[in-house]
Amino acid sequence: MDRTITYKEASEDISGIITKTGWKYYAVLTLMAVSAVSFLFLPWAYQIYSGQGVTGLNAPVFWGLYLVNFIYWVGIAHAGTLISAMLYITQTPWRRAIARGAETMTFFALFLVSLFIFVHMGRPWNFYWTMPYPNQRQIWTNFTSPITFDVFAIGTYTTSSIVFLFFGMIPDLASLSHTATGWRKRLYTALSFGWRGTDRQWHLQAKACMFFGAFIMPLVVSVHSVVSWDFALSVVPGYAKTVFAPYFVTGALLSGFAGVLLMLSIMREAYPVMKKYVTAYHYDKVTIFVVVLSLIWSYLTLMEVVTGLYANTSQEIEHLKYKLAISPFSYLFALMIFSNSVLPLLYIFKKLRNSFFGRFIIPVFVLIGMWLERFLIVPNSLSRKFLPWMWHDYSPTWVEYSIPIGALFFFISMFMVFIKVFPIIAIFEVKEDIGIPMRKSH
Amino acid sequence: MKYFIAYVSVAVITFALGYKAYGLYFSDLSPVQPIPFSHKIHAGTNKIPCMYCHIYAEKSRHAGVPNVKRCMGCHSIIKTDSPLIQKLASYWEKKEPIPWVKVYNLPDHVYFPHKRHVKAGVPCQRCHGDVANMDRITREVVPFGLPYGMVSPLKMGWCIECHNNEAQKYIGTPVKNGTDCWTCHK
Amino acid sequence: MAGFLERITERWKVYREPGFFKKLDHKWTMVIDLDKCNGCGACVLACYAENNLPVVGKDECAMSRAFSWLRIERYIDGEYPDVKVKFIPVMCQHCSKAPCETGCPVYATYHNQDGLNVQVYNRCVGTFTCATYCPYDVRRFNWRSYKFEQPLDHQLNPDVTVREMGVMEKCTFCIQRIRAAKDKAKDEGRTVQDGEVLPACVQSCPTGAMIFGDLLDPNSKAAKLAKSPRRYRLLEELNADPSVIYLKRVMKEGPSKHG
Amino acid sequence: MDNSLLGIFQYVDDLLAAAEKCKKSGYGITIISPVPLVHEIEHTFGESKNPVKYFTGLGAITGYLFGTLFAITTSILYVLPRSGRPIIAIPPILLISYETTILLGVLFTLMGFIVLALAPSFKAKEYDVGLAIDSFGLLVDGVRENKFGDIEKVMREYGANEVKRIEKK
Repeated sequence: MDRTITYKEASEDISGIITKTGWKYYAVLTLMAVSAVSFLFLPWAYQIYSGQGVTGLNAPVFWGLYLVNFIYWVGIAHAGTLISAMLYITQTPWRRAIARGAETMTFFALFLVSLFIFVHMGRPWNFYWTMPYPNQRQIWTNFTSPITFDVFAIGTYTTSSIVFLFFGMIPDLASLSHTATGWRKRLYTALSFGWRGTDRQWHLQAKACMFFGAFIMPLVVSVHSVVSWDFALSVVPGYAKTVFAPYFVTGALLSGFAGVLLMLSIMREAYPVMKKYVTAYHYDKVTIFVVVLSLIWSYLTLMEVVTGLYANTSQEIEHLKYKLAISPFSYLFALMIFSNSVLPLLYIFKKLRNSFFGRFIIPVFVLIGMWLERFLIVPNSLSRKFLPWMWHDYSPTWVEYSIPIGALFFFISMFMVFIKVFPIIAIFEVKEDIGIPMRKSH
Repeated sequence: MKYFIAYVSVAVITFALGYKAYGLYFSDLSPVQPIPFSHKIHAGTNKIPCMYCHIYAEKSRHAGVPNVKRCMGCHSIIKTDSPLIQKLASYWEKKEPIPWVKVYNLPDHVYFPHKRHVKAGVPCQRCHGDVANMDRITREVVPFGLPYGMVSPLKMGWCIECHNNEAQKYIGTPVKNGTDCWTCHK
Repeated sequence: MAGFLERITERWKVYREPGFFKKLDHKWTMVIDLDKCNGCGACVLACYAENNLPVVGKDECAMSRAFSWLRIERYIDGEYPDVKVKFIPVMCQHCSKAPCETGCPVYATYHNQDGLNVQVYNRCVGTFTCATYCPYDVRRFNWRSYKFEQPLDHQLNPDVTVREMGVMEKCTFCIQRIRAAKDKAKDEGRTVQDGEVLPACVQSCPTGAMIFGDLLDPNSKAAKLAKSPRRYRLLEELNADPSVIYLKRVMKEGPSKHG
Repeated sequence: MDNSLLGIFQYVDDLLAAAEKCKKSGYGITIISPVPLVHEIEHTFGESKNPVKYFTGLGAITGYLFGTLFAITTSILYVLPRSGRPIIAIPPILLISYETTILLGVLFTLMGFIVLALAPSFKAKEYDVGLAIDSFGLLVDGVRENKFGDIEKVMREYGANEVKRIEKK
């Protein structure tokens, strides 16, 4: 971190991201919003109107692209909380400039997660039946169901992430409320809850953050392992694997870190002022994490295949054959291995870390590779279930392709709106990073 | 903040009242019948037992409405000069059933046998209210001149409540498998 | 206080017991003699008629969304002239340890005191979990709202709901017939007798390959047949404990006569 | 009437020295800063109490008990057996209570923070815009009218750029 930046400069730079808006921003936002409506909401309305029949789902492949994207976005959501929670507990200095961005990503990724649950369901208007609440029917939810686990885990995760994100933002909002005008001033004043920055408040804030971190870190592990139990608790070959919980968690973190890298790179291009705060130093640190996670992921992928082979039941073998040896999927598998195991290793070269290749290309490949991982697990295992009479090849329809793409546009447009309202870099943490002004330098 | 709370509470109260009002006034709880048949006269004043007309109640799932012949059985002699009875007679002459409007409607996915309940000794009034004092069959309860609630809400929790607790009054135990979904759903 | 605790521990023991129902009222089971099955498909048709199954039409059928709760799987062994064809009717196996039942978050599928694996259509929210977990792939989903056009709606069975779009369904062992039989038995103050309940498929089977009965009644035809040495159950290694029992087809070794 | 005095400093070590001096004289002090000075303050004044942890602990325990009891009671309230599993199945209960422990722990911590740190200052006035951006403030409470001069002098001595009088209404 550049120690010559003054506090005032930092404040102005970061509030500048919020207030200085050019025509390009509006152009891109309009484009994104229009795409989101036309790719996501209109097809979704069509699907709700005419039923799940418009998808390519079929017996026995009942879990298709929607569920793939559901898991994928849960995964993307993971890095944000991990960066902010785990690195907060260990007081790692490089988290400060990037944590807020990562948390924001988590927040909106979780938004998409709930969206995909709704898209996936046959009768989304009855969604509230999965919530345990006292009702006149006197019937509750089934606590042995992994879907109920999901409801609890993702509900907790969403709540905690929102709390963590907005809690960390209180000092910044208070600081912004002094310079802002109009509706912003009212919003910031309301959301800063009377924060003044007294020593007592700072002290309690640090302690509370520590507790949040301590709670959220195990939550990160639990959420994706719960999601993995949606699969691992079944008997389907390719799903029923004990390695799934760590496998999913690692994969989630890998894709999440790649997502953070890509998001930071794009933000830096869009707002050059961010280059002052997110520097080569941060890329160094995050990419090391990507390398480590990629190595763990590679090991677990190997184990997933090997445990299937060692089980040596005809169903497992059939499933592995389908996944590894049949034409489209074998290429996808190769692409997945290439982009998740091979490409991230290039980060070992220090020069690559902060190059265009390292900032954009590798993260994009990792994100695609992680999507493929979920794709190769979810519908593929169902295509070759037990009874050969029912074997069925899954081919998604345009609705299933369109909705996830539209969801991505929706994610981007929400993110763009967010950065115009809330500071995307934590102002006080950046100031902390710059150093506290002392007369006697030591 | 004060305004916010005020707005929210007004919205919530309006919604609750509206919901209640919708249930009471806009869903048809006391439909107009083609012939203004009075249960008060038949079941109240003249004390005709329910099963005399609703003959299927103890034999089948449906209580059933009496056929026109049963009406005419009495009304070919009694009060033949009344215009309403003449309307009834016109149905009889045309050989047409009277298009009675069903008041107690259960959704398609509910299996409700009248037989089991009548045989268990549940009085008709338990669910249908004090029919003997109703001119027109209604599901509303009107305690102080104000429609206040429903005779029976016909909701799942209401059924379960009786199966679990109140049934003991009639058969001595809770209903066997009374909370099994397929006891009532189909 | 001590009494209270005792009561609690007593209830706890009951509710901790696997399966919960120590004594099932019945354990309905179906025995399918594959030696007798000739794959005619009468059972499939009967099922369509009895359970208000929609006919999905050409396009949906082409996407293999045919709605039959009961399907006849054909497996062909060997090359032409030396061919052996095997049929196996597969419907919901009503597993005692059904994988699908754990999956449902809203209890739309559960186990009842008749040993049946039950699906409550109007509780279903359509998460697809049950169908995914089912190793036999017998669950069918209402992909669209299928209409019964005039005059087809006249043949609908009033004892079975017409399912809505977005709802999972499956074979119920014609639970409406079981219920009717139990109802009649209750009126007459007796228990259900063997042969009183006939699911539509069993009733329509021309060769009598399917036998339906109560496994808990040792004198029932099904219970006797279930002890046959030819007995096996589908995918028994998954430990789902299915209620449908197949009797193995005995085939001659070597080339078949008819080719 | 007790009034307060706000000194605005540019450097933290100046501020801390002045604060130490004022505290020794028996005044209540509050340090207002745009960045957390937790370590520096602890270094000067020793570790302060952390009452949030009681809320956190309470929340976690409540959450655990709530999750366990909730899962058990709701399974008993409407008994529907599934998959040959016991009605009260233990692994899901552990999982549900794990999640509720975290959920209520987080929510109680947030509540504790709001009650302890934010609620007392809901009505307090902001003293200087700079305090939220790049300067550090030392707020000395309970100063008598006749002592203003002394305190101001101390602050100036330690390098305060500006000293303001805040009069309570």
